[in-house]
Amino acid sequence: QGDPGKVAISISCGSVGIEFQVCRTGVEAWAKATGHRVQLVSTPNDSNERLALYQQLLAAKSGDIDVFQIDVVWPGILANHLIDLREHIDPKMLDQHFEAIVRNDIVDDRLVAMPWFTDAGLFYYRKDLLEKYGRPLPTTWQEMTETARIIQEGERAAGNDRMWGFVFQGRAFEGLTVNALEWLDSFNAGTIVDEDGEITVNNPRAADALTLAASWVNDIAPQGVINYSEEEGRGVFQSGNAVFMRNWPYAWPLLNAEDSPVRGKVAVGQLPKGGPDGKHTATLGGWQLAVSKYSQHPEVAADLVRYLTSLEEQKRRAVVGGFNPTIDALYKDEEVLAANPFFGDLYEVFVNAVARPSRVTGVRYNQVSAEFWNAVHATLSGQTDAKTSLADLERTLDRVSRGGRW
Amino acid sequence: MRSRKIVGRVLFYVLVAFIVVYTVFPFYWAIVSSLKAGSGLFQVEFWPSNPAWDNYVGVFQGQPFGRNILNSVIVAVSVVVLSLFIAVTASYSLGRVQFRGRTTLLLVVLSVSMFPQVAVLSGMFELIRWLGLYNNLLGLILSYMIFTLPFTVWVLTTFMRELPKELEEAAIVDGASSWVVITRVFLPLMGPALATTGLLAFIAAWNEFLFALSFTLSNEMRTVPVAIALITGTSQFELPWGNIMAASVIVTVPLLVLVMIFQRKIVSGLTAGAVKG
Amino acid sequence: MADVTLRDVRKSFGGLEIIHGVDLDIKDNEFTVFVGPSGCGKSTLLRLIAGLEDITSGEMTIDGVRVNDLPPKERGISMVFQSYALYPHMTVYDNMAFGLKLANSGKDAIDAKVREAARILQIENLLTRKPRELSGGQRQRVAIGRAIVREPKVFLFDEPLSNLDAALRVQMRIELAKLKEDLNATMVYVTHDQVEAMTLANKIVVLRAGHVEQVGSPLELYHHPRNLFVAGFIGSPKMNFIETAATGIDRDSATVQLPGGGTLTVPARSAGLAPGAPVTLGVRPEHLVAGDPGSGGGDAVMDGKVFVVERLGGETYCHVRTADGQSIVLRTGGEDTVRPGEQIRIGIPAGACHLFDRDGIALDRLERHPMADQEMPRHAHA
Amino acid sequence: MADVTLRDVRKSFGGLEIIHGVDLDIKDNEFTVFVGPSGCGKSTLLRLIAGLEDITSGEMTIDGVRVNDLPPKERGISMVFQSYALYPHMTVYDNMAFGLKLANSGKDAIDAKVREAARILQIENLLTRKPRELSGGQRQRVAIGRAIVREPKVFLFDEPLSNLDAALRVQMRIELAKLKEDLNATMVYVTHDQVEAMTLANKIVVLRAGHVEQVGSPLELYHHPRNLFVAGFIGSPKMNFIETAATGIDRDSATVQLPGGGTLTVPARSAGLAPGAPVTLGVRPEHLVAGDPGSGGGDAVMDGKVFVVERLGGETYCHVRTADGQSIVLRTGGEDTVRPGEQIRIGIPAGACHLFDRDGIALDRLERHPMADQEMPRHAHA
Amino acid sequence: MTTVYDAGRATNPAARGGAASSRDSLLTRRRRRAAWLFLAPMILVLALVAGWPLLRTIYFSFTDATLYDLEYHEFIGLLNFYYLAIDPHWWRAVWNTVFFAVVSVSIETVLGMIIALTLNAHMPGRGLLRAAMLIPWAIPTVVSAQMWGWMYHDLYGVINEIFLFLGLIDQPRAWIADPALSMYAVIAVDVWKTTPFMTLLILAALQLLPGEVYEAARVDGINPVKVFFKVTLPLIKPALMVAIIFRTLDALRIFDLMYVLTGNSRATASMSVYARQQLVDFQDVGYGSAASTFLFLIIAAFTVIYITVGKVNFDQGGK
Ligand SMILES: Nc1ncnc2c1ncn2[C@@H]1O[C@H](COP(=O)(O)OP(=O)(O)OP(=O)(O)O)[C@@H](O)[C@H]1O
Ligand SMILES: Nc1ncnc2c1ncn2[C@@H]1O[C@H](COP(=O)(O)OP(=O)(O)OP(=O)(O)O)[C@@H](O)[C@H]1O
Ligand SMILES: [Mg+2]
Ligand SMILES: [Mg+2]
Repeated sequence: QGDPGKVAISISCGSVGIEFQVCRTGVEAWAKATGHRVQLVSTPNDSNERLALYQQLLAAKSGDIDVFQIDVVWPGILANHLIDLREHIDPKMLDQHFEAIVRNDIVDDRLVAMPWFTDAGLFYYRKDLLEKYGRPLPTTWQEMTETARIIQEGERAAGNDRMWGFVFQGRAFEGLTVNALEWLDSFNAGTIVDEDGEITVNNPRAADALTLAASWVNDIAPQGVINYSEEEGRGVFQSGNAVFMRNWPYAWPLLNAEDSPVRGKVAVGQLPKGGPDGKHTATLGGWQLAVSKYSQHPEVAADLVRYLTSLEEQKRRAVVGGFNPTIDALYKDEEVLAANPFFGDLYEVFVNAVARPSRVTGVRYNQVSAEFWNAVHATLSGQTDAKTSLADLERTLDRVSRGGRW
Repeated sequence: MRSRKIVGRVLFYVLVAFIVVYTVFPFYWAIVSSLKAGSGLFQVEFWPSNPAWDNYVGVFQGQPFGRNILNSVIVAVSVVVLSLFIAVTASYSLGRVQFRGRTTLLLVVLSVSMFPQVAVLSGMFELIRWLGLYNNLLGLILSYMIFTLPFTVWVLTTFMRELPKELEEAAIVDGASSWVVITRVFLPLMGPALATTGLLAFIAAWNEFLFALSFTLSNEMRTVPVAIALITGTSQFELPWGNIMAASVIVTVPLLVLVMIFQRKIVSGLTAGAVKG
Repeated sequence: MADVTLRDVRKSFGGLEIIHGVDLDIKDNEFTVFVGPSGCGKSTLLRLIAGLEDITSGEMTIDGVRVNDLPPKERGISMVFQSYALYPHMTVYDNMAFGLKLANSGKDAIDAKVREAARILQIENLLTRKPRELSGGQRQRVAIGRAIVREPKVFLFDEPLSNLDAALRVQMRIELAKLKEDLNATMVYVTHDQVEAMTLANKIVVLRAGHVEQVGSPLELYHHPRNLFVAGFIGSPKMNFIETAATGIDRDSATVQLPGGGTLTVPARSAGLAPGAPVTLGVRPEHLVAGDPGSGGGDAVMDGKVFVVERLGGETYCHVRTADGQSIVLRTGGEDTVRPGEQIRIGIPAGACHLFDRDGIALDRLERHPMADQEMPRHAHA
Repeated sequence: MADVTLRDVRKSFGGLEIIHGVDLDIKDNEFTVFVGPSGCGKSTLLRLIAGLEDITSGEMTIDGVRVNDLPPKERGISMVFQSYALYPHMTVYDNMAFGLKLANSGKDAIDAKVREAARILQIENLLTRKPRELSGGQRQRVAIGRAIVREPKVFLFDEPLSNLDAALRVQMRIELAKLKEDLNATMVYVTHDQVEAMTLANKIVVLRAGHVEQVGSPLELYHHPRNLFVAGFIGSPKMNFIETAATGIDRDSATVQLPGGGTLTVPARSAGLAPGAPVTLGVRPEHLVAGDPGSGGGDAVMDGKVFVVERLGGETYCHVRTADGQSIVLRTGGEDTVRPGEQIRIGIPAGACHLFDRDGIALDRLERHPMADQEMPRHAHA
Repeated sequence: MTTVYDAGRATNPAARGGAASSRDSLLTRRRRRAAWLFLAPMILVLALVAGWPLLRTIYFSFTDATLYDLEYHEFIGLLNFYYLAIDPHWWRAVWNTVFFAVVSVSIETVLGMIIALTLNAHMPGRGLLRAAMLIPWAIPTVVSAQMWGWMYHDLYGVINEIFLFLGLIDQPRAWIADPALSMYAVIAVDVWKTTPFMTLLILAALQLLPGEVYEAARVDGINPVKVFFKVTLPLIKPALMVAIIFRTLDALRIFDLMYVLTGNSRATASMSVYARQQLVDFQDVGYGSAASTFLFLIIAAFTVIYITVGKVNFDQGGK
């Protein structure tokens, strides 16, 4: 059926909620414009599950999905199965995007994905409580620790015995890699594996960072934090039981929802530095669009990718869905800023977000990340001290990488 | 004398009460939680003060949950029918005919029922792909055979063995072939046995997770356990406990109804099967 | 001409021989009963005839046709099982019709046959019931009805009455006997019940441990048991056995010592006996005569002391200890007032005595009992 | 003084009354047997005495003590179950010792008791075996042994012999009788076997549907059954019942019509009978006398046609159809040559006859049978 | 073997498979042919879904195959097994699994026994109680893991609430996050979930016990506790052993409970979780297959021990 030359493209872009809606609208607009048909394949939302699925599919050389929405850490893992988009994308268009992200999407000099939207760790805090206790916004983790403790104790004394200082993602999963990487990098301790594939994680600054983080558990952070993913932490924070939270931008609209107990009491800023010499760091998150090598219609699929990652579409998504654009220009756009006031302030955060070492570790990234989060988790849960974990980790990574050769 | 008896009775019923609370409470809690909306979920309340159905509505809006249930039903029913069909004939041979290799076969069946699923995961994945059944309910139905079939064969074999020998002999004297004996004499008698094994196989298939997770692709093809495990809220990071609890209640209720109906038979079924097996 | 012959039929289960070369001729229209202690192979033999077990070696014919390799349904037999083995999920009608349906008989023919059998067995009003709604006796009848409709050449019964209670058993026994007259078919019947065997059989086959011990009419077995085993097995209460020795040997008689000192000369072909050889004197409780000490009856007397008296009302079993400590049972009338502890004198009629040599083989009695060899009709033809 | 009394004892299961007010006196040292058709409540009654079931209403004493609320172990009873109920995983010794051990008897005392019981039962060589290594009869003995060691005041038996084969049953029956003499205890015994009841009991209790029909000595029941049910239940073959009418009524006799036209005057207290009232004439097969037509015996004769002859060897059951189509059984000797189809004349001794009114209640016979009322000893004391 | 039937009867093993075929009658041969015909679908399906994948897995365990490119792999001998042997995480998983199996099966056995005895007692509402007891069993593992995950929640979890109320703990605990607690938390869920099954098996065994034996014990005046230990326990031991072994085998391959409740956390990861992580998350089919094979071997060894020690008789059932 349909016109000859008009084909059906299937795309996976989220599966539920606003993400799915926004994607569908965009895709349908493209379909209307081009006359092609598009089918949306919904996939698991858990990124681990989604990756496993993609891998199975791609390993099977299945053309079931033409366009994949891939995580920022996956280009290295999936590169072999994706086409080089350079042939389809105007270089000028590419230049609009954050450079860091574009670099992340280039594997072996092939542009395997296009940036679609970005994410970075944000520092949420209770401005009402800071005010109440007359504390400034902490700029270092150490300050944060102190402030958190003061407010926590104060609040508890005042009757809220469930009050905690800080919540983050401490569960043994990818999110912990993200959190811990922020700590390490803010202490200038590198990003586990450097650009050249050297394993850098075992250094004293990293140990300091982890030691500090471990000290939070059961002090300013509930013990359960080491099994929290994003939602559990948000639950605590949103019910008014935490002063600080590390989370993604998605939490913003939720925290300010109608029935949110902390509506209007929350502000958002950059994550603290690792001491006075450290830097503000956020780990880069976000999603890209890529086209499968096994697609029947790579040209058409690439066109869809071009459309969805274009400035117009990203703007629409930012306004409608609060998705962070990957295009610099949009952070100065009136309409975008009206919908998302903190975009302007946090532009720096998004631009300077630090990438996980996924490109250099390639297909082994998953394993590296798992080893890393497990090492961090062991430290957080007090099973081993930071030094030992890091030393162990270095050895393990050495083995995984076959001596750093990845 | 009397008072000691009464004390004994009381202690006994306290024990009974404890057992009931222990077994039922988690499910009760799931129901209660599923009836709490929004932030109410984060308050510990043993009785939902203002029950709301939002979560139940939400389950069906967030994902194709109706479709997931349908998938589960299709898969579980097909698995039950298919494995019972294969198992009835096989168990006749294994239970009532003496032939060389019978013990070996029984041994194989027994050991297959003990395979860890991961041990066959990759091979099964290849097989499914090769048969073109990836992301297809047929693939699930086929792969579920690995655990329902040995189990049904095993239980039905013990049942078959228990059926009176004279009955078959009477039929043979009446001129019945083995096929006729199975279909017209034994099958009507195995109603309870088939119900029990069928139910157990149904539960196993309905609850299966690993294969369902690995061999389906799209949300439309998922079965309920996977759908629940992967349930998400309106954005990527939200974990909607209310929805999960609602979904849990929804998928559990049919099973509970089945179990209630068949509870007596389950015990007697096991009497003939599992314990002896 | 539905006679059944077995020639050196053997049967092993997993290397263990259970039936050790049985030769048997079952004549057309004969009612043959297999008896023997539990586990002697009665059922096995019956099942070999039915074709439910394969014979390990030997030769079997039914109606002149070698059936060794024929499946049951082609042997022209039908079988009634101890447990009846009715199909629980079918009505009485369907139970009876099942075999015919499988044989693709016409619907009308089936109906006619089933109704005829139901009429014979007086179960016409039960045809729509399920087996579980029937009493034991009714089930039994249905099982027989299922056998009848097949119009077999040979009926096989495996302890068909053993699950019924005493009263019903008596009734069904009589009905079976009548059925036999009506159907005019060859019947082979397994039982462990004395009375059934004696009252139903034209021919009794006594089995022991897979061997045929004796074949003959009921009264032949009763009056001329071939060995100790058959003598002890047939008759109730059991025949008394007195261990003793032959003192005087003649060609046609032997004189044996009795406990307490007396002697008895038993008319039997004793040629093979050595003087002084140990023999067993057998005499049935109903043939002994009780009297006061000093009185006497029969051809010799034996004194003893009564130690147990069992009064059944219509008859009395009197257990007596002889001088040498052997125990003997007398059957006397219901009015007998003998008391435990009394000394009594037992009269032994020589003509009712049996003699067995040291191997337990009976010495031929001098005279055949008049009823032993003639066919004794039991039923008035309707 | 271990007598057991029941006063209006009732038992309901879930609202349904199974035992309807039983009054019973079981005397010390008495052997009481419960008989009755299946499901009449024999076992239930026994279990009420054991305390395994609670009585719903009424009063029960053992040895003078009210036991309504006592648990089994405090009633001084022990019980032998039909299935023996041996502990499968314990040796014979442990089976017997188990109850004692838990009662904290001394080790030596236990040992002595167990060995004594084993000696009595002749199972000394089996003490180390497990139940599954025993034959049926041996298991039975162990079960009894387990009951003996408790030295109970009352022994309860529920069909203890029903799982044994015929020969063993006879043997165990005699041993039980002996045991009774040795132990000198009160025994209550349930059976459905005629012979066991007649030969073991001092007192038979006939139950029907939860009611006691008659209590009495075996011969009292045999000679003076109180009603049709007891008359038909006790005695084998069963008593013949002839439906007829009383033509002449006297105070001490009634004249009844016989099939074929004759009359018979039966000595019985007939005062309550109306002339022409329907009565049932009962006469036992062993009391009828067979003769040629024309001859006769007894006080009246009846002609009939033999339709079935069952020859058991030592005796013969002759089934006769009377002129009005009723069926009558005669017991005759083993040598009887009567043939089916023959006409025979049956002599009826008036003194052996029973009369029952339209409600089935027996009219008192004029003379008590001499053996009915005296205690008939059965065993010579050792 | 010329027996047409064997239903229920033990046959002499010496004769099995002998050279009896020529003597077999038509009926026997016909039956045997039918038997194989009836078995064919089962054999086919099992070969397909069990035999083939298992062989593949074993094969892969000697290669360096990866999920993103299954076809190109090299044979690397026992290298995967060597890596497995030196991986402390693997041994941690082995230990987790064994610990989990032993502890949970023990608790389930004791608890199942208690509940089964309760259910076996005569009392009003027994059917209802039995139905209530079956609830956890009917709930899908994934669902129950979610339910318990929610109950375990360190801040909103009802368990903390109840335990605090009862004074069992003085501050909320992170039941599934704390590595010191998480294994016990997992075990508690498993106990809750599978005790009903154990109960069912034991109940079935109890119902097969001869009732008269208990009456004999009552007449003997033996107190119920002694009766349990001296009579009931020895009598149901065979059935209990079978139940325990079945449950142990099941526990050794536990996957979904841990996966849903605690993810890949090393504190609780079982062998199956480990193997799947390698296979799917890390794409290392060779290595993951080696772990799977190893798991399979452990279970197979256990099965063999069970069959030989338990003397499973295929004609009589497990005795
Ligand atoms: N299928 C079989 N396999 C092995 N042995 C068997 C089989 N069938 C019967 N036997 C053995 O053969 C012997 C004879 O058994 P059969 O059933 O013929 O005895 P029976 O005379 O009918 O005994 P009963 O009176 O108890 O029914 C027994 O020892 C029995 O154990
Ligand atoms: N626990 C029970 N609950 C309900 N009804 C019962 C129970 N026990 C016995 N009955 C009923 O009570 C009646 C008498 O049973 P009982 O076992 O005493 O009979 P019985 O005379 O011993 O019969 P049998 O000779 O068959 O052993 C039967 O109808 C039986 O169904
Ligand atoms: Mg038999
Ligand atoms: Mg009874």
